[in-house]
Amino acid sequence: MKFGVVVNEGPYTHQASDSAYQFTKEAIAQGHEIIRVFFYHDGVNNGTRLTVPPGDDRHIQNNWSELAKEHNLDMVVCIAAAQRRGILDENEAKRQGKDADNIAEGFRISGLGQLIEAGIQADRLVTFGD
Amino acid sequence: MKFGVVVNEGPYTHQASDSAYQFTKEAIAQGHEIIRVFFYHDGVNNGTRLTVPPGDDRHIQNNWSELAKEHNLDMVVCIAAAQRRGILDENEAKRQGKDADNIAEGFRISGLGQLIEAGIQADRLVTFGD
Amino acid sequence: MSILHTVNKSPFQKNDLTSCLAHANDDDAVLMIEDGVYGAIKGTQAASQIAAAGATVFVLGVDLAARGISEDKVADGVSVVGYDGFVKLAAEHHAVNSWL
Amino acid sequence: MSILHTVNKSPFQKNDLTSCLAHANDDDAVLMIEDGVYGAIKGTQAASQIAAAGATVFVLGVDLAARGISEDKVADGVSVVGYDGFVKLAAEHHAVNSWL
Amino acid sequence: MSEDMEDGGDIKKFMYMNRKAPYGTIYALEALEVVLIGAAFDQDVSLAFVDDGVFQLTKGQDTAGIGIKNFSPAFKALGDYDVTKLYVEKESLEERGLTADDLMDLVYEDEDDDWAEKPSIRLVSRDELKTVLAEQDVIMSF
Amino acid sequence: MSEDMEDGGDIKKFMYMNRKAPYGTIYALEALEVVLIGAAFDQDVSLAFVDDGVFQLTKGQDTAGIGIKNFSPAFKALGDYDVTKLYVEKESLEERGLTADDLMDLVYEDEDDDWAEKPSIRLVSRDELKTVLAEQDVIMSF
Repeated sequence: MKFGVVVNEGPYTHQASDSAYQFTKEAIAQGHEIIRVFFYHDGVNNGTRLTVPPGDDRHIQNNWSELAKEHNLDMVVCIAAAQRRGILDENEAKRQGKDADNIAEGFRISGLGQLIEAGIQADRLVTFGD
Repeated sequence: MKFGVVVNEGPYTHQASDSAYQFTKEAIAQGHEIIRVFFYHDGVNNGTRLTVPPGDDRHIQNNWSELAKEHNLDMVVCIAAAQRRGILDENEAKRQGKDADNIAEGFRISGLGQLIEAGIQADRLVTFGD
Repeated sequence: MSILHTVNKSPFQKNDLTSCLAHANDDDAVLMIEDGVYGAIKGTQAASQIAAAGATVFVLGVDLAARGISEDKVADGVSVVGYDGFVKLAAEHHAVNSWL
Repeated sequence: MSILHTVNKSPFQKNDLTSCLAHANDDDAVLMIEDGVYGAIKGTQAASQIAAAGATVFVLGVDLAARGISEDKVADGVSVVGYDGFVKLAAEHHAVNSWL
Repeated sequence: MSEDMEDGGDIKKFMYMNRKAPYGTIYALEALEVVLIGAAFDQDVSLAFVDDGVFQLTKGQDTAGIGIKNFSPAFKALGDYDVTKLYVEKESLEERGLTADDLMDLVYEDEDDDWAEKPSIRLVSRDELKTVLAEQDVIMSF
Repeated sequence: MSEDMEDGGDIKKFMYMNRKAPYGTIYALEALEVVLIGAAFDQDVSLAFVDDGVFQLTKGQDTAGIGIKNFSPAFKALGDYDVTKLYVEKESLEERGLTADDLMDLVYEDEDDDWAEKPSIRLVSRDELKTVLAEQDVIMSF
């Protein structure tokens, strides 16, 4: 079965990203296809490579990036939500005249249409948030 | 009277930062002293210079940076909360081996002791959050 | 010594106003801000709780206006203040307790 | 067509479980996750609401364990499942409605 | 299943569940942004306003005093995007001391009825809304 | 005013209000981080556990299945930091189907009583807690 997963909160502050990660791993383990993980609202903050969590805690961004690499996941950060919150890739940084970018490996920035498309193409869309 | 202000949520997602900004401006207008604005939890996300909000909306980080410049405000971002969430200054970025930083003008990164100190030194500590 | 309590969440979806009113002393003040201002609407369960409370209750007018709640909808016994009133209430009370 | 509802917030502080149960049809399933798992504790107001509901109610065991709520504290009529059960429930129902 | 193979694609029933008040948090605004983008995809779209979500539709919103953009006028554009089914739950209104008169006038022009102007807001009971929810293929929650 | 001029500085009464459950959100953990840092400042510190805050103190927390660090053992260190007043509201416990037996054993050694081991948790009624709140100089809410 085709699943789409939506993450609406940032890392650490809410459990949403952790729950979405566990759900995604288990769905893959059961042989389902994850057609997209879409990061919206504060969820875009999962996609920064600048986090430095304490050494004895989980590294949420690394976990997502590694899962994406292993299973070829399509992880999309909403561009409008990302601009409001300061998540940029190299192109966006240039276009906006910013002197740095912070997107992490495995995440790509794209439009809200990708969320709608996930809703259309997936058999189930599962949302994690606050 | 001496006020300390605490901001516990990031920009745009919750009204907390807007309310804290309005409160701080009004307190200054009434002749009170703002001894510190402390950004904790997701509040640290107010201190990134990479946000690009829509042109017809307020620019929360710029508003804080300008208010700080005008009134010499001490705006402190909690280091532990900032590391978890990917807010770094140049020194921190170097120390953590990160290739970029994102702190905005007028914000400085420091420890939680600065929050306790604000509680001790201020006549009133006012917290905005979720 | 009296406390200024602030409540910033809707009483229809969250228990913060209820808990705040239950923990406020009679000489305390309660100020509803942000989504908390919906607690000021008359004729609701929240308005009944406010009427029964000992503390003095205020609501931030600019947050009411933002949400399209006109002042003639505000329950009796709730005073509308601006940010100037918010700062004054904070100064007049010994401490501020934010019900987050 | 039946829906899987998820509830992730404590019923003691927020109305999400109450509203979810009021909007669920009898052939729907409700899964409590994250802070929502506190709704599974027996002898509470939330447990009474669950007992009165038509939908079938589940709770995520790993979120219970994280919070120190042992399974002998779980109300009758609430089934404990793991993430494997969560994925299966999502697959078995026609759509998933997250009560955020 | 509400599937329709014309135009070579499926048409799904999309429901946007709005349960949060505006301004205190950004969810209402960012939900509306999804609806506006989603309107281009030719799906069968409905919005539900339940619990504090009904506060999104109050008339007379004036945000000048809090420095945040007033996005309520954008609801008036929904009709032009063929988003014409806004279910508002009566019980949620009543609990909050509101009536339908407190809400904005939202209308659309019905192309199947000589472009007659019709109300987009459909006041429904909780039981009626439960029936609508059961028919949906995709539910996005905000 | 609880001011005390000995040691040349004021001692203020600091109250940390805990009203949120652990793990679902980070507030409980980051509140504890403030308390631990604050312990170095020699103020008169109390913690209150009200509403869902009482869930922070349950015993037997095991987070292995959700991949989040279990921080509940850190509460046991509070006594060593001279943080010895943890007010737990009875009404909040009862509403949640809990009793004091469901909470961790938290103790401190009383230096004024020959280092006798004493319980840090003080079960109080809502009315008793109201009295404690009225005495505070600084209230930090989480």
